[in-house]
Amino acid sequence: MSRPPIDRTGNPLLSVEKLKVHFPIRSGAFGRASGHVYAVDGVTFDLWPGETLGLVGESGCGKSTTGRAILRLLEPTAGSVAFDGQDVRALDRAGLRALRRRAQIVFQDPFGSLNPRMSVGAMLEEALTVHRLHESNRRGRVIELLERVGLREEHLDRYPHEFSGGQRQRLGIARALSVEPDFLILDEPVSALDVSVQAQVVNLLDDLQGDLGLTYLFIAHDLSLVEHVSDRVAVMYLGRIVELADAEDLYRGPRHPYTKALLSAVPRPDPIGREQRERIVLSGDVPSPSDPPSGCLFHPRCPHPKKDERCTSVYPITEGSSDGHLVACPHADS
Amino acid sequence: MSDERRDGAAWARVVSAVLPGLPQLLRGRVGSGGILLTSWLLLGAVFVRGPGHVLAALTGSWDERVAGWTVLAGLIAVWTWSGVDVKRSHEASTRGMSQWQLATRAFSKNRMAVVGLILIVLLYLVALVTPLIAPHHPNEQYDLASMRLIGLSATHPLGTDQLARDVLSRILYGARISLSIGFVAVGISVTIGTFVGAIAGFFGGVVDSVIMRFVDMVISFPRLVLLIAIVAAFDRSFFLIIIVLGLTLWPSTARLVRAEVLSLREREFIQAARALGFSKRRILVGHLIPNAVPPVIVAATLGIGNTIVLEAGLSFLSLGVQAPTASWGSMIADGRAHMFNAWWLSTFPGLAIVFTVLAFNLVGDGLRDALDPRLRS
Amino acid sequence: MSKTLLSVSDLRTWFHTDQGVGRAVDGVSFEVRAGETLGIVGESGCGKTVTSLSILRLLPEPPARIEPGSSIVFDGEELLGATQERMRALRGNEISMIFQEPMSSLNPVYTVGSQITEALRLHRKMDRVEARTEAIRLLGEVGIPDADRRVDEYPHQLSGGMRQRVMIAIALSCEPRLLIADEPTTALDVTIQAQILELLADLRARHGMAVLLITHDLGVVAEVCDRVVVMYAGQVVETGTVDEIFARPVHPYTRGLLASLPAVERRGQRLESIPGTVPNSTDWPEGCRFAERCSEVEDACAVQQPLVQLGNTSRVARCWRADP
Amino acid sequence: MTSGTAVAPNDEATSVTEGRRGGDLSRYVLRRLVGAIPLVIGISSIVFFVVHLAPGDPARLLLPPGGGDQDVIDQIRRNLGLDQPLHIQYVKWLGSFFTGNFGYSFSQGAPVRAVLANTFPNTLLLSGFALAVAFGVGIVVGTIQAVRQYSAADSILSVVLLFFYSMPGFWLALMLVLMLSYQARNIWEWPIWFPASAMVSSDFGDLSSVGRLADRLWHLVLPATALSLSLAAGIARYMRGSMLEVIRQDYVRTARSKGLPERLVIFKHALRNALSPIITMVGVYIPMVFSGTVIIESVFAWPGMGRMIFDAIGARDYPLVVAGTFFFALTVVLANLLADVLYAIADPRIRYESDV
Amino acid sequence: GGSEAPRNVSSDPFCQRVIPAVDAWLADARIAHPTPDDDRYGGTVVVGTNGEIADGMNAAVAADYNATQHHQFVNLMTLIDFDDEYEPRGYLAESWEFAEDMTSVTFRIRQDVFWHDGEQTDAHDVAFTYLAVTNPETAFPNAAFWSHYVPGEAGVEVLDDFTVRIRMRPHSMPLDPFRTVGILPEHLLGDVPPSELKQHPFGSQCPVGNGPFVFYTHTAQDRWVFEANPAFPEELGGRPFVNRYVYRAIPEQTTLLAELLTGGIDVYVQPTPEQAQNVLDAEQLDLRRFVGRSYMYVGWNARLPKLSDPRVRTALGMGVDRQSLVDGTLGGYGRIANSGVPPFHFAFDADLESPVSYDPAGARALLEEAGWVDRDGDGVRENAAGEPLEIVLKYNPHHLRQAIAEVMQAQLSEVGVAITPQSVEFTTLIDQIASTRRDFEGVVMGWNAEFRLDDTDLFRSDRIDQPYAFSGTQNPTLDRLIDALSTAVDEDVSRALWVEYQRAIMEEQPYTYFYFRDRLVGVNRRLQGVEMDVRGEWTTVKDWYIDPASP
Ligand SMILES: Nc1ncnc2c1ncn2[C@@H]1O[C@H](COP(=O)(O)OP(=O)(O)OP(=O)(O)O)[C@@H](O)[C@H]1O
Ligand SMILES: Nc1ncnc2c1ncn2[C@@H]1O[C@H](COP(=O)(O)OP(=O)(O)OP(=O)(O)O)[C@@H](O)[C@H]1O
Ligand SMILES: [Mg+2]
Ligand SMILES: [Mg+2]
Repeated sequence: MSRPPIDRTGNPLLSVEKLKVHFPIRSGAFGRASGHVYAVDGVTFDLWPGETLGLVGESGCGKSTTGRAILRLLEPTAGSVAFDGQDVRALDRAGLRALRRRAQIVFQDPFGSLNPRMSVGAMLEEALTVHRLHESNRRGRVIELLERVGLREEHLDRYPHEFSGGQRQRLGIARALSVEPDFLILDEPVSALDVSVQAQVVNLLDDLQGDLGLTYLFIAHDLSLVEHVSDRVAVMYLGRIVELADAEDLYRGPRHPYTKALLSAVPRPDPIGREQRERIVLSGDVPSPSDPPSGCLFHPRCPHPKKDERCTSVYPITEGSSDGHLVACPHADS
Repeated sequence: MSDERRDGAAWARVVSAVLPGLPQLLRGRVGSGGILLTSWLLLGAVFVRGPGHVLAALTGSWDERVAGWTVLAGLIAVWTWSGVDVKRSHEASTRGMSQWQLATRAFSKNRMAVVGLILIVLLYLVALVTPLIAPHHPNEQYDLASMRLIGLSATHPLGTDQLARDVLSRILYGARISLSIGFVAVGISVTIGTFVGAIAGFFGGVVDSVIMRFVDMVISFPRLVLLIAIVAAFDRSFFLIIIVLGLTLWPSTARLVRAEVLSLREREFIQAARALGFSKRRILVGHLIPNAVPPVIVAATLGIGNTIVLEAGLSFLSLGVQAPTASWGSMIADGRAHMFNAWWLSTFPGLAIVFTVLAFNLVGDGLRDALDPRLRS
Repeated sequence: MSKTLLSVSDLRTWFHTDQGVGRAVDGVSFEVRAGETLGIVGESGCGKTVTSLSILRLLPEPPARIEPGSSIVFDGEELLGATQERMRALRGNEISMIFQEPMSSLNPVYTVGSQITEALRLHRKMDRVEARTEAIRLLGEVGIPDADRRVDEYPHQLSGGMRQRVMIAIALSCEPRLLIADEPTTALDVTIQAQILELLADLRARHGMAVLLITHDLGVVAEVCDRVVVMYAGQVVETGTVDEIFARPVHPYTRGLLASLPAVERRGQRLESIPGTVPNSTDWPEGCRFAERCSEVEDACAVQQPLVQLGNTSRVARCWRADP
Repeated sequence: MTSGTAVAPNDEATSVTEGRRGGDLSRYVLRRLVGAIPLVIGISSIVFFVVHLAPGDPARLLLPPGGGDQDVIDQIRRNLGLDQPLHIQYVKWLGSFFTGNFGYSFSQGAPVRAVLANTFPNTLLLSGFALAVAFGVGIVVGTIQAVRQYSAADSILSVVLLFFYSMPGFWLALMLVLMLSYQARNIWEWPIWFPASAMVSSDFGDLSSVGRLADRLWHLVLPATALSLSLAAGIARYMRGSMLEVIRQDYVRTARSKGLPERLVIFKHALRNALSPIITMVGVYIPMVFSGTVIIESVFAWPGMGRMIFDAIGARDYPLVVAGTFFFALTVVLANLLADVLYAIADPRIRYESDV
Repeated sequence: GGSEAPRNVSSDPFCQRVIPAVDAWLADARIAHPTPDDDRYGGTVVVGTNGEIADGMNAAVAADYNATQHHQFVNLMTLIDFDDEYEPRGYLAESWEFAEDMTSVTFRIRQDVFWHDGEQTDAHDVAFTYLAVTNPETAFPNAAFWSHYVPGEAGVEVLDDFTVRIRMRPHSMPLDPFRTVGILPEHLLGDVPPSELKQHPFGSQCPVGNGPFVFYTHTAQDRWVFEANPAFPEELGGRPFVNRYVYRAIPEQTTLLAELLTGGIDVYVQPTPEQAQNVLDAEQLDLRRFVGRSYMYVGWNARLPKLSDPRVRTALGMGVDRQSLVDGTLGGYGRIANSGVPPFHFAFDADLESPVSYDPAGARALLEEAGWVDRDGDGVRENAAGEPLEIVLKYNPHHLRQAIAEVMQAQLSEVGVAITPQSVEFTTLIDQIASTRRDFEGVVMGWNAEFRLDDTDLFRSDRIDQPYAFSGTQNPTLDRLIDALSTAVDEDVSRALWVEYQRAIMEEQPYTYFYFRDRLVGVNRRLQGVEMDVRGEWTTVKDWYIDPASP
């Protein structure tokens, strides 16, 4: 099965522009904000129907925050999010409810994302009740959902702790699917799973996309997995997207020095070539998002030979080439 | 199901019909078996002691009616429950085990806690059927001049008090008062505490600040002042004591629940519920509170014990229940004047409190272990 | 071939709990040779950590119990019979260990310096000043800038990568002959993982110690190990050199694992996956423990099979279908 | 009335973040103190109105029962300033409060300030001592229980402590008097027995300074024991839980993996971590101890404030009640603050960023 | 001296001035009056009771029993006191003389009495004290003491430094107030406005008396400590035997008993009847027993229709076996009361037949007669309108009062009256009964009878709106007798009137009188010279001495 080409001529399903989410750090006698965590600081991308956009980056760079801000599980600080042409930030309560029928999220932690005191059946049925779906045959629909994600009717009366990690992740997906959304944010849906089980879930997601025509925002830090599932990939660093391109382009020819380092750091399950491979080992740690460096956020760790003082003062403009390959680095080689 | 097992089931059902709880006990389910069997034997004993008595009680005074019907209802309930339980445990269940069931199982493995639970069940049973088993009326005064402060004897197994009343009967009736005070007061405070704590934790921000400041104030507030003022301002009654005590435990419950809700609020299943467009009320009531309940149950169990002790403290300060009603606390407080020469007056109610509170604490500790998945494995 | 430093044979570590006996490690045998890096891979719960803790006898007993018949020989000395005294003398000195979670493995209330000097003062009998100097040196060696300032900081003031470096410094402080690293990079980002792996390789080269590297990341194994032990359900299913295992995996489980990794060549294709999940350690299936997930089962699999040496090589596998 | 459930360690006021400490501490303390002012004044004001709303006339109590004209009562009210409307009395009270002169206690016949100066230190001594004992015993017992989880020692200690925990405080106190004072001296003729009441012996003035100290301690034994036993049970239970959690932590395993002897592992690495949540319990226990003092001070005739407030409420001695509660509340607030500061000292991860 | 808790001296300026003066004088006095060579002198005696000396040593604003005892016998001096026949004799006053028409009394003051700061006590102090206690602004608590005396300047005249005359209307026992009210030092309190006397530090922080004991220290809620006054007049017995006298307040009676048994205190005032047995059982202890002054009763609110009929009130009394209470709860240490006339009183008549002896049948009959019949068979009587005879009986928490309430409930249910005991905090209770709302039906109370009995405040009709006339009965016979009694000077006349009065009271039954309780005192046998009677426990405190033979 190979991926069908995505039609990017129409309107994007999701359009995120200059999205910012800043968390105040409170202190002082009256809880004044004494600083901010610049968790997401100007993220822009579009997502077309049927497409999978991979979002990768190191821990704490703002991937989850981006995802949650899109669904307004967090209030964005600035920027705009348009879902199917509608401004998400302007939605009232009813509008939000409608949005949440169309856009759903699957979480990383297979243990924390299910209510331990609710049976699987009750959990899935609740969403249907709230949204008044399938009122005549809820149970049937619930069983259908279970089967859809590869579980069986007999699992209906069980509780989350009786399932393995992979099964729980399936349940999370079933719950997201229960409201029949068009768009799923997958926030590291398989990171917590073992490789053998990871593959099962990835395949399930793949099937669902094929069958239901879903659009995915796939958040992960496992680069090879993202490469496998995504049409396009965005690389985040410290709250910003530093590179966004077609998956193949990006993996074959990464242009941003950070992307390059990131890709080279991934251990390959291939002992034969290990001597030959050239690895860029970055020095230092990711800076704190509450105290980001000036200029290009990556400059303190950047190994690029052409790094100059401009990098330390001005944040580079994100430039795109004709093939839609966006890079935020003046020295990026095209 | 194999033949052998079916035979086993039939046999067990027969045994269960005669002595409910025994099959469970034989299978090693000490918890439910023990409770069923002891309640059966106890209620049976009351019935056998005087079937006429029980039947008369069914139409007697309010107190007696409660007792009589309790005996009957208890016998029927124990009998059916055991039967159903035996039957069910032989049917392979396709249903999953909920957290509650898991906890029950973990709990029933804890010997001390089960002993505590049996004790509590016994106590409540005794409290309910007291009119049928107490040898004397609790306020009946025998000859003041000759029957005061008589030591242990056949007619007064635990002696008589300063007004020539039967101590055993007063302890039995006192159980009703002390246990209900504990139970109801804790019920009130836990309800308030859970509600307040959940609201503070869930809504956060200003609501939280205001509520928690208030809770801080209540906690640092010298409770006694309030207590005395209330007791002084109103006519003393059983309900006043309950309300006064009910108002004491809630701040700590509120803190507990708030902390729990705060941590739950960040859990992904709550995020998922929000993402599914559930209303705040639904999330709070349907998802947050049920998950915050286990620590509350533990606190409540321990709280009942504490409240019984607290009531004793109030009695010491002459703020307890209205005489001649006996509560354990007031019995010790009244009996302390006779500590040197009528030791039984304060000792027996004292022991009753100690063992009751001990039982509640054992159960509370057991529940804590059973309800906390981290401690369960 | 260098000499055997550690030899584990037929290790069985069982957990005796209310829920039954969890046979977490159930007949594990392997050896670590001086100076080499041996990797242990396997899925979560297959007994990797229990194996490593068994070696240092750090498991809580009860519920854990190392069953009779097991043997762990370190440098000619049987550890399972050794006194606690002797074990303490070995721990942190001859054999040291790094754990998976850099966040929780350091005591939050003591400075990193004091946590490093502890072992130095205990095993190397240094005085306070010497130990501190040595601690600063060690921090420098593991690549922590400003070591003389960092030595007085608390763990929470360091990033995850730095904390793992501190753990490594502690482990290295007494120049152990064997370093057990239990998933040292799992909690870290790839770029930091690369730094740590590089550091470990570097230190190994300089100090000549043997490393027992536990991981579930086949990529990591391929990058840094000399030989690999593949574990499944408390047992070793396959052992061999890295090159052999990756090139010609014998056991169906190993093959499945490798196949389920996404790879550039297979982009756009479905991933191979191993159906089902790992059974519970309290009730391993009889016979081959992988049988119910194996695509190549046959009747013989109903019987527990032994570890078989493959040909004349050092490879062993636990599968009837593996050609000896 | 000294009992309570374990409460989660302070969930407020402290949060774990990276970064600055030290300099923040004094600012934090100041901020907390400033924040506590309205709290404490609020409590006192509520008490002021609550006790005034309770029925009863203090002036009438100053008359012998059976005698007295309404005129005399009215005159006493005038003399004591009780004839003024409540809001005027409140304003006056606030005024006297801010000048540090808490008014005149008519039941004690002395300025409130003098009465408090005499009794509050006694209560602090008793409760401080009891708290120290309770924490000492609780921590040691809890640690032993945790280290020997499920052993016979664990269960026996649990049951023994629970036994005391379950006893009504005054009953325990009276039992102590009966056993360790009367029985021990008169019946069993033990060489050691303890006085049933008071803070010092009658011949206190004749004693050497060492003798005086010993005499004070000798008198402290029974009340402090009565007050601390039930607390100790609660603390031990909490400590056991905390310790059990800590000894499962990775860093304890790390300490073992360095080859440290078990003693060091427990007492150096585990104990300090297990202690920090216990420290915050100080704040929870102080109000409990204060409630307990009402009873204990009565039984042991300890001239303290708990008993005095109780009597003062009975006498409707408004100034004394209000000032007494003010000091209790203030102590609670200060103790909470102290607990938080200690917590921060014990745990370097804490930084102050509360929004008190 | 020097054997007590460290002295805490109030920081009040008055005390700061006065205490050094006292110390200096005491030091001098000790030299001037060396302790006689007798081994009875010395030692410390500790008295324990369960109450504070709440009102302190300022006699002008104090009224409670413990306080007046200390004014009379410890720290202050009264003009006269009673001998053991209860006859007046001189104390601070050497002698006295009534005017022929009984409109004045002239006291001659001793010239050898000194205030403990060195000033001599003289007639001006007496005049000052009289002015202070009769001034309404002082709010002297026992204002009724002075109802027959001429208040203010007109009522007192200093004839010379040691002679003073006080004017009055003729009445019975005209010396009685001078036995109770201690004389105060004018040189210390003369400038204090009467309305501020209550708040003056003199009272409980640094009293300066002239009695046998000198104030040393007072710790609130703990103890009062006094030292022997070496300069106390020889004629009055001279210096007390003990060096120190300590008064300790121990609220819990079990603790008090334990202290007495373990030697922590020497005297335990008012052990419970049960504890008396323990005292008797302990060989080192001695139980003193004497007639008490207080009586316990149940007061009925006769303003309420259901209690307005004396027959009902009488029946309520007849339904209760009071003797069983005396035998039971008092352990026999007491006797039934039929009126407020106490057994020690000259007018007490033990043979007086009371209508309320225990007679349930009689009670039933009386209730039927008054129209209360159990009409619906529920065991409780109703009147014609169907209102049941249910009475709430209030009491403040005290074991003996609670016992009365509980016993009444149990025994009256036998005669068809439903009593509901209701415990009310003391201050609230006083408020409920004494305020004009009269919010009660029945109340268990106790009064303290003085030597000079006067029930005016309780029963006289014109006092009906005064606080303590709470029973609300209005009986012209009683009014007449009360008036006659208060002015009857002759004892025989008086006695006859008293008998009549007691009859009238028994008929009216505003109260159901229960019993006079004996005073009990546990005394350590090492303490000698202890004489106690109805005058009080402290009557002979200056003659107490510690048995030299005791260990
Ligand atoms: N509620 C919050 N309040 C304050 N800071 C927050 C909050 N949520 C996230 N952050 C901070 O925002 C930054 C981005 O967090 P985010 O969870 O989006 O990262 P991520 O890329 O998803 O990381 P991971 O891979 O670990 O999931 C982090 O530094 C985090 O600490
Ligand atoms: N203290 C314990 N009590 C009971 N069972 C335990 C205990 N510790 C581990 N086990 C069981 O032993 C088995 C092996 O655990 P182990 O930690 O060795 O797995 P692992 O291979 O290290 O997995 P991971 O990759 O998740 O670290 C698991 O099934 C686990 O449930
Ligand atoms: Mg994330
Ligand atoms: Mg592991």
